[in-house]
Amino acid sequence: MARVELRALAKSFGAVPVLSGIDLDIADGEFLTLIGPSGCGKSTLIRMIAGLEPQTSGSISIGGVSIDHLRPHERRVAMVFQSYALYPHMSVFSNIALPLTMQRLSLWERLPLIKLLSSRRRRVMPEIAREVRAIAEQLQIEHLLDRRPARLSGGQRQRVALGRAMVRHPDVFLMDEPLSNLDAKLRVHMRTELAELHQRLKTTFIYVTHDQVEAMTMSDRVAMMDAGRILQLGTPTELYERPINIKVASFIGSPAINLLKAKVGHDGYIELMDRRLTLQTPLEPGADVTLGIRPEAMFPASSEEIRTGRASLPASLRRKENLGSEFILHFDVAGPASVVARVPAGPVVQAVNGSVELSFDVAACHIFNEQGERIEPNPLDSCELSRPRTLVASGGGV
Amino acid sequence: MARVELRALAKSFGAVPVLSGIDLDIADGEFLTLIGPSGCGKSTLIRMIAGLEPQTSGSISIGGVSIDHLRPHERRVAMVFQSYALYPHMSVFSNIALPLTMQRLSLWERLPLIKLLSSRRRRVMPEIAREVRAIAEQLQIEHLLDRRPARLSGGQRQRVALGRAMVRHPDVFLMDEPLSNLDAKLRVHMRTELAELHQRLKTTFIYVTHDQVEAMTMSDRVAMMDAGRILQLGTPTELYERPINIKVASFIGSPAINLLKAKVGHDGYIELMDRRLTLQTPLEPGADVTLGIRPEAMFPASSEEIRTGRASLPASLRRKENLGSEFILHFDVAGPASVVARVPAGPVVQAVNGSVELSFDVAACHIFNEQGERIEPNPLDSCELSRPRTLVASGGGV
Amino acid sequence: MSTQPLPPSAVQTSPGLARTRHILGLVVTHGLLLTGAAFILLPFVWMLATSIKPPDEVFTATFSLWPKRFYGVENYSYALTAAPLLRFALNGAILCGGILIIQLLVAIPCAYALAKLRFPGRDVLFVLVLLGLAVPVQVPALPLYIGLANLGLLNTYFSMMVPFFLSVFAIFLLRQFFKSFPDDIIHAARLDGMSEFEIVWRVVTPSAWPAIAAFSVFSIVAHWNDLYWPLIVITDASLAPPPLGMMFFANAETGSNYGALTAAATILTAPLVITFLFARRQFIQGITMTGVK
Amino acid sequence: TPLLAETTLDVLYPQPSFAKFHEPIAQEFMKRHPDIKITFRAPVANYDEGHQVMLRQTVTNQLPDLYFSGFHLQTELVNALLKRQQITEIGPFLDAEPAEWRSANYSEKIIDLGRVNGKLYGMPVNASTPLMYFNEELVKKAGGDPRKMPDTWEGVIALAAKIRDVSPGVAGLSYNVHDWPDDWLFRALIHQSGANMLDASGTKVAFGGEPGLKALTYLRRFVTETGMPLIDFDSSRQQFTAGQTGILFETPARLRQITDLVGNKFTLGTAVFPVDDKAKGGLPTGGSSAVITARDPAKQKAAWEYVKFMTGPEAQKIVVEITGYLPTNKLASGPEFLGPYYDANPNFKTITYQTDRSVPWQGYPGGSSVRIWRLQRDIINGVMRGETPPQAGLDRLVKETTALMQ
Amino acid sequence: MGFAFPAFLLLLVIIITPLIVLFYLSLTDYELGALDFRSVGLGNFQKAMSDPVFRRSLWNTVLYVSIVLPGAVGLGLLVAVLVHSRKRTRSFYEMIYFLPVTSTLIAMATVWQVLLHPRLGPINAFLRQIGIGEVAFLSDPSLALPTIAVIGIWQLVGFNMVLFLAGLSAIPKDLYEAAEIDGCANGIDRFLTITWPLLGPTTMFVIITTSITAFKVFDTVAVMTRGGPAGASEVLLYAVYLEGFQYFHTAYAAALTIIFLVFILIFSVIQTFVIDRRVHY
Ligand SMILES: Nc1ncnc2c1ncn2[C@@H]1O[C@H](COP(=O)(O)OP(=O)(O)OP(=O)(O)O)[C@@H](O)[C@H]1O
Ligand SMILES: Nc1ncnc2c1ncn2[C@@H]1O[C@H](COP(=O)(O)OP(=O)(O)OP(=O)(O)O)[C@@H](O)[C@H]1O
Ligand SMILES: [Mg+2]
Ligand SMILES: [Mg+2]
Repeated sequence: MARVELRALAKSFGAVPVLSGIDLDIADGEFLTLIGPSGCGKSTLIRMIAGLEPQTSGSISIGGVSIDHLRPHERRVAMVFQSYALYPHMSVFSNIALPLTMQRLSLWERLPLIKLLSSRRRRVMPEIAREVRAIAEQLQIEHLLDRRPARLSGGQRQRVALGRAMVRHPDVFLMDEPLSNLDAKLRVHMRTELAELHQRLKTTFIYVTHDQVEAMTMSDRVAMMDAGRILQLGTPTELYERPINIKVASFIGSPAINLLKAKVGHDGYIELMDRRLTLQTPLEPGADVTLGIRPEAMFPASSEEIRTGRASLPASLRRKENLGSEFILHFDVAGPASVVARVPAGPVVQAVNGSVELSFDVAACHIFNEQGERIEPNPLDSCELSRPRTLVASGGGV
Repeated sequence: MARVELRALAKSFGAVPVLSGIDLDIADGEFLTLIGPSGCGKSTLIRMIAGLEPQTSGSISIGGVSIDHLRPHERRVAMVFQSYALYPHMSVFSNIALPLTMQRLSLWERLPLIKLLSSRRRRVMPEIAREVRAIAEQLQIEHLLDRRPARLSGGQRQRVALGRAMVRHPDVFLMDEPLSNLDAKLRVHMRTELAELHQRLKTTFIYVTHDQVEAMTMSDRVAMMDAGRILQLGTPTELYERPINIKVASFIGSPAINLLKAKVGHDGYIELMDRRLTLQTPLEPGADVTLGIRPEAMFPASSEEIRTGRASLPASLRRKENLGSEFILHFDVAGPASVVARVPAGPVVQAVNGSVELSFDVAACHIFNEQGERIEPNPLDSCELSRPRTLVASGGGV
Repeated sequence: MSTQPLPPSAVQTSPGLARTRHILGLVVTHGLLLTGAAFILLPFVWMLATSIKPPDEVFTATFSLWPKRFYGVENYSYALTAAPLLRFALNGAILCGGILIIQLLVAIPCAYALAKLRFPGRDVLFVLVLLGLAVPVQVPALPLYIGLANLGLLNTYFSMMVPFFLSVFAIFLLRQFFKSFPDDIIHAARLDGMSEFEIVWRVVTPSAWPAIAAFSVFSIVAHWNDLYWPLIVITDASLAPPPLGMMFFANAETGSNYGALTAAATILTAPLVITFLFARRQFIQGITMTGVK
Repeated sequence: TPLLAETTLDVLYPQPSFAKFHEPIAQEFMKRHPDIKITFRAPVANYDEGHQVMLRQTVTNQLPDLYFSGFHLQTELVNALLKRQQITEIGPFLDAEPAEWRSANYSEKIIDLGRVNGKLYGMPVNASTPLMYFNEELVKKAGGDPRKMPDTWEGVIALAAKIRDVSPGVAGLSYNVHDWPDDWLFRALIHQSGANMLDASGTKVAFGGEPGLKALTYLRRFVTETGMPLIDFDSSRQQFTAGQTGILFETPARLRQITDLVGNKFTLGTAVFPVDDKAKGGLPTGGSSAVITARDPAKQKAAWEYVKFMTGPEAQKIVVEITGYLPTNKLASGPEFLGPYYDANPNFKTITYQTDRSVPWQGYPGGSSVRIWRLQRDIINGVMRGETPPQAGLDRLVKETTALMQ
Repeated sequence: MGFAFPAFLLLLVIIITPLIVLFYLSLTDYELGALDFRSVGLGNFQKAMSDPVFRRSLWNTVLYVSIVLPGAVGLGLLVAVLVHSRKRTRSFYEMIYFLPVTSTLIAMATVWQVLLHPRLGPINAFLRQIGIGEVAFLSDPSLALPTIAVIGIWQLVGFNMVLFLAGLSAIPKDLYEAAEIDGCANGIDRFLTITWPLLGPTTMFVIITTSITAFKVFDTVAVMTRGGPAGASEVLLYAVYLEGFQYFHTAYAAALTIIFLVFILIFSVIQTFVIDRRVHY
């Protein structure tokens, strides 16, 4: 019903291309997140869907019907802006009621003074008020209806903006970084609220953010954009576990994935700092590759014995960050490069110091070729499983 | 030498008290962080130390000498502002050089035009330039010296602000939320840089933030403030592991600590949702207590068998947030209340669904009395250790 | 990285010195401001003093502020009765009000279009607007006069107002203000179904009222005191705005009653002073927000 | 006896303060002529502005029905209006009136003031010649006799010098020619010596010789010998009313105002304007004349009625009492009208003693009178300041005036 | 766009068409009231260039602007800086300094004449007391224009003060604090380091509006000195007024108007350039 289809959508500002060849199908009721670095065109894309910016070419349809020629308010979409874009001079009530009055009253019935003459207005307004109140109740802002936006906190404004979007019962919710103006605590909280709202409404959500945590936690699917194109489209887990290139890999995950230069050895095995890993690729021997290892996949080797399928690196601790529940460990490794490991708090990590062996699961390594594209390792045959052990230098430890 | 002592410091704006009875000793070379919710007086305190705001009563001394009557630039402190407060019309070089020219040149030698006549100026300026360059090199901003602040990125501005503070070789660095204007990625990066700078300079740092991660990761000690008082002063680990009251406990840690209402049973043991825990307190039987359990201390019981010293709660899963490396699980429990658990990613957590038993380590519980103050449990004698087992309902699981 | 000692020349502040410096600063600041204020006020003091003096005390060999014979009642009642001063004030109000309303009605949409809409010829229009900023009324006066005469519109309120209907200053000021108005709100309004017309009047304008207040002060002050143009187009005394009315007193050829003249001036200046008093806060805030900074 | 249907006359006069006599006169007139309604346009600031307004309105056809033109601008106005046939000759109306009435009311000399190119276009409504005002106390202190003020310029200069000497800080006299908006005061100094501005042909400057030099020399001596301050005329008058000037030369139209401003500070006296050539000496006549610009015959007729009333003795009485002007009606000074007033206010009567010296004040040919005076004034100013010697100044005056008359 | 249309129409009717008419007239020998006229090409402009009266008025205007501009801008800035730091007395001073902006010139001209009266005025009384003696401010040819300029400053200071106050309140407070910590201990240092450079755009705006206003000076001259003494205060617009309305040389006045406009437009162009791309730090 409210399936959104973008076909070969492109946009240029003057001669500058900003978006090109965007093809995207968003299922009815799906929560799709657009993520990407600043300036990659996320806002432009979402504004094109809203009709606020005309596309240069391509087409957009909602529910199977092309909406290219429709004006913004005819598109049955609602948008929540980063700045909330509440009308500063209107009460919360009027802010939420506005889309309805626009829809249901004629121009005459909205004009100052003249509006007082309309009897239809007197009939319609209570209806609108009822609907506004219902929405406000859902969002728990009934007590704020008489206030001006200036007198609301960030989270409350956020909710009013949501209310204004919800009151129209749109087919599609568009949200452009709706949480980025909130402080960290509130952001975490509103994240949950939004996700629950989606579950309740079961409407299509298109959500823009550049915060990967938001993208990961709320979305059914995530589209990672860069320089006006979609790099990867998939579930959060897919993006985290199988990033198709270095950009996606390093954008998603915090602390960011560790990227280490490595080489393909003569037998196709990857050599990292002269240590051979149990990873074989179809690449030419001698090719440069980049290994991506997530911080949580690494830990000081002394903390557990080095097991099958693991490898290790000599590293020296530069800094320990205590997050209470866990530690972020910053290491220097040969390269020179720096590597970050994320380790649960505990007596072992407290003791880490100086030079250590950093152990990691070879199977958790992501391999990228020189162009930064993901390379799947060759499946290991059983005999390979035992060989690498000799290659792993046994850990120095604390 | 640059030990900072605050004695009975108080401040009111008009009749409104903003700070009261602040006593604080900051050792030479220490990195002390002031943390607390918005409006608690952190900025006011740091501005009083800088001399930008006169105190109402009490005294401040640096290096054992009272500085109450000194004007800001005589106090040998440097300040980094949240907004950086770079002079927008000056080049980076001039921004950094300004404190030195102010110090070393007389008014005449600084006046436009007239300054050109001074021969001393011609002698002093190259010296200053040398020092500025040295600082810029340390901060890796030599190539930016000719630019205006408007043409710098957030992180570069941040560094220039640091340079301007460093060039004076102050006894004390004061920083008022220096990272809060940066985006999440850069904030993580600059956090490390600041911590390393401190290690290198070994100067006293007084650092204001309301971000608990910053406070935890960088500081030697943290002073948690609320409503114009210091609630707790200690190392990050102390604050995390032994918060002296509910406020501190819930401010520090993310996701926030789970707080559950409980009661002291007739024999002094704490009863949580009618389950008796192996926790005994000196409180009166029947007293209300609050149990604080960190999200990482909880996990769905089915994922491991319930062991000695652990307890569990019946809960039903509301929402799963996938962070890639780990999951945040939101549960509803009787109360009605909601509880958050933080669990490493893995097949087990993927499977969690519906009603589960949430297991947690009883020793990791924080107990707070009705006034919200921390209560230490009575030490358990060995025989107690076995008893509770019968009280723990064995988990339902998936 | 050793810390260097402060240069020996730096004299450190002692507690006493800090106080002295503070007091000295206050004395200098207020000294300067009061001196300037005295210069500014001098004419007004003379005006007020004269307005309560009998004619034979206006010019005396030695200047005195307070009259020997208090003549304020006579002067003010003369000022109010000899010429229809209140009528002039009313004319002034009609004139200023009419001009202001049309100026805003014309300038607001134009400023909005210049600030927020893309249309061909926008830059040309803006350059023309800036050109208009430099043209004093004296310049187009004669052609306008002849044009109005041919239309038979001389000697009406309309003819007094028409050259000022377009305030390029208002367009300039409001354009600066609208530029800083968040695009998002305009987008939200479009999504909510508002027409551009409604966006201008229902969304953008209400938030611009400090700027509008600021402009209103400028406009009212200028047109309340304008003499040049009404003098040309008005031949009916009952339409005369305040300064034209003032001429009934200020005329040089015969009995200038200085007492009544200054009384009238005082009465006619008062509304402006009061206007400014009320709009003062918005005035300065409004200018600040228009980016004239 | 309404022989006309209701007629409305649209009247424009300069000098807003003249409302004080225009309004009551119009009221009185309308009482007597219920069929004619007088409406006033907003008065214009002065004669110059009025002149501009009239010229603008010739272009736009907005002329009033009746206008009061300053004598010095009358010629130019009439010529400009004639070009477009927008003015009505008054002569025929006057000629149609009974001869005895005419001679009883008007002296031909006064009527001549309204002639342009030999035809009567303006009916003189008020007239003035420059008047001497003085401060009796200062005069007495200097040994002068307030009832016998000097009537020659040498005498005046001597007295004024005395006044200055005995009362430090006080100016002896003030003769504001250097600042006057028109050449009235300058003409006065030329005419009083029996000379004229232009020769009989009306095309050549005639003051170039002795009369001009004498005038300029007097002017310079006012400054050097009597301490005349070179300030603007408003300031001069203010200084006089403050008792800081001995003798002031001014228009009689200000007599009422100056009397009020002086109040009881000192005794104000007036005396006739000194004339060196008692036989031929004349004085330029300022003031205004009524000019009929109505196009409709009925209105023209009504306008003439109004002009007649305006120049009649009752109206002139009002004008004189309110201003101090010389009445243009012979009967007005008589015992029925102004007689008692003059007896009670001898200062107001002085002006009548110089009625006979009135000579017309006509502009220069070429339509540049205003500009010529501005130029002359600058030169005279220089002479008075001592920047230019009188002879050199005179030469320039003649040269520049001649040049602009083309 | 429809929105700009009313404004554009008015611009056309009120400014552009009259300007075109004016330009056309400037190429003829039209005199007000004349029935016919003919084209004289650029004759009026040539005449203006060699007309000593016009050249004097041009010079007087430049002199006037060169006094009023630094005076009104400098004092406006000084007052604004001093007033800005006041808390309780701020509105008091703002009110006082703004008074001249609201006053009616017709009345004020008379008042100034009396105040400046060499014999009776309080200012001269004061000068006599301190032994300087009487100064004929408005009647001495060398002083008349400067005196008018001082009155011009008096009228403008309050206006500029308000603009500067607006500029000052836009300067972030923490810059001053940073400067204080960096050693800008006194007012002069703070002014030179922060206030002055950051007020740059405001100052530009004020300078341009002030110079346009100063170029347009007419009322004070017309009411107080009528161009005198001896033409010492005859300024451009007054010369235009004399030519156009006193001498009725309409065409010549039109030519002078065009020259005047060209002069003033140079400033507008600067305005377009500087204000719109204003010194964005
Ligand atoms: N009106 C415009 N005219 C010209 N270029 C524009 C315009 N709007 C956006 N752009 C350019 O288009 C590109 C994409 O902008 P967009 O706002 O969509 O980025 P974004 O992904 O939303 O970034 P952010 O995360 O910073 O909001 C940017 O390079 C921007 O400079
Ligand atoms: N100049 C002032 N006048 C009056 N009250 C003030 C002033 N400055 C601060 N306050 C009040 O003092 C209290 C503490 O302010 P402060 O700025 O120190 O808070 P903070 O802890 O820095 O908060 P934040 O985290 O939001 O920066 C606040 O309640 C604030 O309203
Ligand atoms: Mg965006
Ligand atoms: Mg703060």
